[in-house]
Amino acid sequence: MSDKTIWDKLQNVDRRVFYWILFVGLAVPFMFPLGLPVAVTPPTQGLYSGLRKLQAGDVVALSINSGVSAWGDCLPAMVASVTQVLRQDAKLVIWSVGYVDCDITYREIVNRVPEFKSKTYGVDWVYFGYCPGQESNVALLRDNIRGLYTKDIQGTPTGDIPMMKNINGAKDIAMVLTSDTGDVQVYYRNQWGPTKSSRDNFGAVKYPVAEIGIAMNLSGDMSFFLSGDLFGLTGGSRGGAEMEKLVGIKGDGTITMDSINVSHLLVIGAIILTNVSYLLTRGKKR
Amino acid sequence: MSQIYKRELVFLVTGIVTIVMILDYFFVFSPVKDLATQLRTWALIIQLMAIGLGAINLVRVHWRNIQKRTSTWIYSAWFMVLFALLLVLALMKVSTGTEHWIYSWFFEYPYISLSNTLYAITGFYIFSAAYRAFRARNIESAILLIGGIFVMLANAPIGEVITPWFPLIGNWCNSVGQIPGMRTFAIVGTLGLLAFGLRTLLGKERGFYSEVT
Amino acid sequence: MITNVAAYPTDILGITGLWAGLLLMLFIYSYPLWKENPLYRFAEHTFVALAMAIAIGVNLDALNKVAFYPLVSEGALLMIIPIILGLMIYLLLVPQYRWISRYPVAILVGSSIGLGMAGQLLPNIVSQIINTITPPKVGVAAFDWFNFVYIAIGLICVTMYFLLTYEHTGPVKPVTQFGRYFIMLALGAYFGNTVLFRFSMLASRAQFLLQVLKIIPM
Amino acid sequence: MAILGLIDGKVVPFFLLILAFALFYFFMDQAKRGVTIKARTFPAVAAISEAIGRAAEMGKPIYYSTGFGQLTLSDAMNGPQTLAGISILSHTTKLCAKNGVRLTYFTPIADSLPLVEETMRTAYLAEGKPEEFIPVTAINYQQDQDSYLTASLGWIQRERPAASILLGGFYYESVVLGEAGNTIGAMQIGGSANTHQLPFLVATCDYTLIMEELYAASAEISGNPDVLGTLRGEDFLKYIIIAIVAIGFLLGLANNKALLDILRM
Repeated sequence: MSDKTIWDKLQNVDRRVFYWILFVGLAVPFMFPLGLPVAVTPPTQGLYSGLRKLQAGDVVALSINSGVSAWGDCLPAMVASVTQVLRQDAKLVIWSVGYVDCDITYREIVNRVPEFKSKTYGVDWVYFGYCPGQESNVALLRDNIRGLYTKDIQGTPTGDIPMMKNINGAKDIAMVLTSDTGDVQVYYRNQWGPTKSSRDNFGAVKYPVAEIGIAMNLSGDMSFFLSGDLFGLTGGSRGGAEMEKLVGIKGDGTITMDSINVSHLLVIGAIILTNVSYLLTRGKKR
Repeated sequence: MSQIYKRELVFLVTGIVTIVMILDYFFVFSPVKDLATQLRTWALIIQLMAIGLGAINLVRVHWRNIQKRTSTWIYSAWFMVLFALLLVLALMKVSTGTEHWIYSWFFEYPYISLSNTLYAITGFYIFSAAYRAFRARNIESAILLIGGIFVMLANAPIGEVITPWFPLIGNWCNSVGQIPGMRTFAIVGTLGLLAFGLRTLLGKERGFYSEVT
Repeated sequence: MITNVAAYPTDILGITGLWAGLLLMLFIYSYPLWKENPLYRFAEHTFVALAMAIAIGVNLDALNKVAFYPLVSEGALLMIIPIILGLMIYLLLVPQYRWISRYPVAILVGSSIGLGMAGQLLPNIVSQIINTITPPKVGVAAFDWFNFVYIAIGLICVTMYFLLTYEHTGPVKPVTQFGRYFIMLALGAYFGNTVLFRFSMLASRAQFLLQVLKIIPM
Repeated sequence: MAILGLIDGKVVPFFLLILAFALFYFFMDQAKRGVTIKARTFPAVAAISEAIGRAAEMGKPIYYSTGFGQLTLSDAMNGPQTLAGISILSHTTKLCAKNGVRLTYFTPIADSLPLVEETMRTAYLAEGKPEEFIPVTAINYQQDQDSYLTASLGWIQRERPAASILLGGFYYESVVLGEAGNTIGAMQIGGSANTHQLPFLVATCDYTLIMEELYAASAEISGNPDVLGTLRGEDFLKYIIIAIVAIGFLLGLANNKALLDILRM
C-alpha cells in the first residue's frame, strides 16, 4: 500500500511505545535482581575519606535540599553518609533551604539509620526544618544561625539546645554535606567559601563542602570536585550504591542499580535503532 | 511628579539594594554588612508574604472557570473544595502547632506521591528526547551522540561488565571532555549577567519594569 | 550487613494513603502512556490544590519564625518594615495603587542582581580561569598534560564562538566551528548523566508500584 | 593582608567587576556618539514573531513560561533569568496583542506577579487594546514546581498552543515541556542560563538562546544603541579572558605560577 519501509516507520514510532517498554523494563529487575558489581569512583571515595577524618565531637551540617521526589537519587547516599558521621561520633545539625517536604526526608533518614537509636536528640543531633529563601538563607546561616532558626522543630529556642550552645555559624561547623537537586551547593561554596571552618586541620584550603547530588549535576559539579571546591561528591543512585558499599550497608542504591542497567541498555538500544534506520532511509532517498 | 514615584524611585531602590549587596560581598565593612543582612531578611519576608498573591490569582482563575462553565469547570469546583478544606487545616496547623490527621494524610501520601510522580515523569520524556536528539545527522550531532552514549555506559554498572573502556572513556568525557564547554558557559553566562545587571542599575533595562501609565 | 527497616503499613490511614498515592500516580502517568483524560485532570487539580494549601502553611510557619516571633517575643521592632513591604505587594489588586507593589519587588530584584553579579565573578570566572591554567603537578602522566592542553584550547575556541558583535568569518570561522564541537561534547555528556538521574527516579516509582501491590517487600 | 579593605581572595573579582563596568560604560558612550555596533542576530528572537504569525493563522494560543526559577525573584542565579524572560515577554505580548493572539503565561513565582501583570498590561495598552487584557486568563500561577508542571501539561494538551516559549531559569520541567510541545507539533523557542538544562532545550526546541544570549536577546529586541554597547563590552571582556588563558597556558607549560598567584588574590 504505502512505500514506507519498516525503517521509515521506526523513525516516527509513537513515543508511547517507548514509554511502556521503559516502564516495564524498569520494574522487572526489582522482581528478578541481577546484582552486578559496582566500582567506587574518586568523587565518592573523596566524600567517604572526608567523613573518615571526622573526630568525636565535630559538628557536621546536613543541608537537606532535595525533596522527597529525589529520594531515588539522594536518599541512599544521605543515609550512608549520616551512618558514617554517627559512627565517627560526630554531631549533626540538620536543616533545609530547599524543600517543604524535608521533614519527611529527615524522618526517613532517622528511621533508616539504626545508629540514631544510641544517640540523644539535642545533644548529638538537632533538626531545624525548612525555611524558604535559598541563597539569602545560606548567607544568613554563615554568620548567624539563630537569626534564621530561632527555634528547632520541636519549638525549643535555639539558644537552649545543649549542642547549639557554642554553635552559631560556619566557623563552628566542621563541614557541610548538602543534598540538592539544584544549586544549593553553589550557595554554600559562594557564601561560606571564604570562611574558615572550625577544623582547619581538616586539610582543605576551602571551606569543606560535599555534595550529595543528583546524577544530572554530576558533570557540572565534577569540575568543582577536581578543583577542590568540593571535597566529595556523589552522583545519583549510582553514587548512593558506591557509598553503601564503602560504609557497608545494603540499601536502595544497590537495589536500584539493576533497573538502571536495564533501562540504560534500552535507551542505548533505541538510539542504535534510530541511527540505523536514519542511515538506511537517508541512503535510499539519495 | 507621579512619574518619579512610579518609575524613577523604583529604579533608585533597585540600584541602592544592588550596590549594597555588591559592597557586602567584597568588603569587610560592618555597617554595610548589617544593612545587607537586614535587606536579605526583608527580601525573604517579602517573598514569603507574596504567596498569597499567587493564591488569589489561582482562585480567581478557577472561579472564572466555574462562572463561565468552561469545559473543565467541574475540576475547578473540585479544586475549590479541596483547597478550602486544606487551607483551613493548614491555617489550623499554623495557629495551634498541631497537625490534623487529615492534613498529615494528604501531605504524606497524595502530595508526596504526586510530587515524586511528576519529578519522575521526566524519565519518559528524556527517553523520547534522546531517541530524537541522538541521531548522527552531521558531525556535531555525532559528537553529541558519542559523548552521551559513553557517559551512559560509564554510569550504568553494566558498561564496565561489557568492556572496561566504557567507564574509562565515559568518565573522561564526564571529568574532562565536557569542561571546555561547561566552563565557558559559566564564564559567558556571568558576563551576560554583568551586562544585564549594569543595564538594570543604570535604568536602561526597562523591559521588566515596563512603563507605567 | 544492615538492611533498611521499613514495613507495609497495617493501619487504615497508611493503607488508604498508599493506594491513594498509587492511583494518583497512575492517573498522572496516563498522560504520557495514553493521553490527556479526565483522570489526569482530576489528579492535576488535586495536586494544584494540595500544593497551594501546603505552601501557604509552610510559608506562614516560616514567616512566624523569621518575622513574627522576633517581633513579638524579642521586640525586634524593625521587622515591621518588611511586613509592611510584604503587604504593599497586595496593592497590585487595587488599580489606582498598583504601582506601589513595585517597591517590594524592587528590593527582590536588587538583591538578586547584586548577589548574582558579585557572587558569580569568583566561582564562575576567576576560579574557572585559575582551574584552566593550573598546570598538572610535576611528574604526572603525559595524559594529564594532554588534558591541560585540551581544556585550555577548548575554552578559547568556545569563548570565540560566543562573540556576539563580531562576524564569525575568516580565520575565526574554523575556531568557532571547533568551539561548537566542544559544546556538543559537553551537552552530550550532560545529557547522558541526566538519563541516569531520571531513570533512577522513574525506577523508584516502579518500585513503589510493585511494593504497594505487594509483589516485592517494602 | 587586605587590599583597600577587600576580603582576601576577592581582589581580582572586584577589579574585574570595575573593569567590566568601565568597559560597558565606554562602549555605551561610543554607541551614543554614533559608532555602529551590529550584534549577531538571534534566530530565536526572529522566531518569536514567526510563531505568533503562525498562531494567528491557526487561531491558537501561545504558551509562555519563565520556568521554576527557585520560586523567587530574589534568587541570585535565577532571578536575573526570570527578569530577562519577563523582558522578552513584554515584546511577545505586544506582538500577540497586535495580531489578536491569546497568550497564557505560566509561572510558579508569586513575587514576580506585579512585574508580569504590569508588563503585559502595558504591552496591551501600547497596542491600543487595554480592554483585551484579562489577567485571569493571561496569567496562570501555580505554587510549586511540580504542580506548575502538571497544570502546564494539562493546558498544553487541552488548548494545543501553536508555539511554546520557554525563556528563563528552567529546571527539570524543560525536557517535559519541550517534549509535550513536540507531541502536539508546537513551534518551540527555549533559552536559559542554567547550564544543566541546555542539553534539553537544545534537543527539544527549534530555537535556543544559550547562556548570555538570553540576557542579550532583550538588548537586541530593544535595538537601543547604548544597550548594544554593553554587548560590545562583553566581547571585549571575552578577548581579555582569552588573553589571560592563553598567557596563563603558556606560563603553565613552563611551570611558572606568577599569574596564578595574582589571580588568587
